[in-house]
Amino acid sequence: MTIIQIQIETSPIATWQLLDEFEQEHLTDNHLIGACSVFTGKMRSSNHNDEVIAMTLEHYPGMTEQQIRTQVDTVIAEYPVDACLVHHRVGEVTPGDSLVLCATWSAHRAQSFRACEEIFEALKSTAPFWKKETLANGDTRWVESNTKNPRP
Amino acid sequence: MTIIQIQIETSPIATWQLLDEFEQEHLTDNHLIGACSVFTGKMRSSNHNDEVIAMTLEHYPGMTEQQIRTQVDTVIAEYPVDACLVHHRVGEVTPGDSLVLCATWSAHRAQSFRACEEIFEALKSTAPFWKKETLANGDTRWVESNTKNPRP
Amino acid sequence: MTITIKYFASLREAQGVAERTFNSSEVHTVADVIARHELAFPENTLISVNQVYAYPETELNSGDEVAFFPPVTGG
Amino acid sequence: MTITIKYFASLREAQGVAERTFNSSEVHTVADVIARHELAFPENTLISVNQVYAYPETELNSGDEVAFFPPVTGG
Repeated sequence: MTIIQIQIETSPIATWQLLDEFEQEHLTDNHLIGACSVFTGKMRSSNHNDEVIAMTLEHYPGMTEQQIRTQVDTVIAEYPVDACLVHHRVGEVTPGDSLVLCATWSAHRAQSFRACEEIFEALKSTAPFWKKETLANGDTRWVESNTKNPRP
Repeated sequence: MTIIQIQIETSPIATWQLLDEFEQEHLTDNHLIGACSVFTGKMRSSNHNDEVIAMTLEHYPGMTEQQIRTQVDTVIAEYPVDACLVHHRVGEVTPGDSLVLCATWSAHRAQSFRACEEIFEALKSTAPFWKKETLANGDTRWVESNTKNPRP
Repeated sequence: MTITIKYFASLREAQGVAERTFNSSEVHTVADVIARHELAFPENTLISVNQVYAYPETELNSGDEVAFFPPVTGG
Repeated sequence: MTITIKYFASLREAQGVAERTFNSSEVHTVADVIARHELAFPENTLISVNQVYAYPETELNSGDEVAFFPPVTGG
């Protein structure tokens, strides 16, 4: 039974503390876990050669969690993991802030690595989040992408 | 200039605390970092279907650090990263203990992911560490592998 | 037939509202809902019905929640 | 010519010592050092000279540190 925690939050993501607490709470007694892979994304102060001073992350409450969960379920069916933790920030952020955390635990490294990467890529291409940047001159703009409606 | 820290230690690896401290010390002002990838390996209580109750990690002091550094340099020449942290435990360990930590920071996720994975694989196949397991019945045995002498 | 419609990000800004309700017996699919918008959606617009990705041909039932939004940019 | 020889892991156990010193004018390569061992090394033995991976044909200088060890199992 995989332990899955998915959380969307407006408060800062304390990445390393969250991971520490999650392991303490759920995994200390599981000595069959041999590997943990983590990916974190942070806000950069530069995008398309412009200085970015702030960003607003909008999402679709409800669908976001559901969509991430669907993706996690699909990925771990192929790369079984013992635990999966996904946190995503929304609201107002500034450069250096953590935006996303994806972590997976498994018996051996191949699954945890592949699962972590695939879950993150799936989140990035299908979870309903949108970024609006504020540039140094005060202008705002939506970050654009070419993600498509994922046909089942 | 990439910040590189490589450490071999006999005391427990406090993974998340180490990462927190490393970021605080070296990376808080770098707002061009958009991604961090981490891989950690822990001791499992099972190997080849036998219960393992303890393990001794031996290494070749000096060569180990040098070999890991050579591998890190080779990998980051291909996948540039801003920072790389590698910790490896040696000595006596028990199930659940962290054995190795490999983390990379970069502007975008592709480099940090690939660099982290490649550095870890290179460490695993070339760094001079050896594991000796103690089984539940008290027997000890060397863990075997087929790693080869890396021809330049 | 009552349909709740939601818009996100640039589409919300373009529509000027975050949500509206359609009451009509002539709406059967997402395409019917799209046709009732004065402002055309960009070609790359994504669609969901009841918070699951959907398509213009997706059939609707009364009470459904339909959302329109631009390509996603999370992570 | 003085060569320091180190053994690790199962090779250290097999040799019964962790380190020994060779003093000989007839040692020119790693292969010469190997030939002077009574106990044959396993076929998959790895070699380093001055803490860098090396090979039987690697030439030696006085003061070099030669190591023999089994395939590695870190990580």
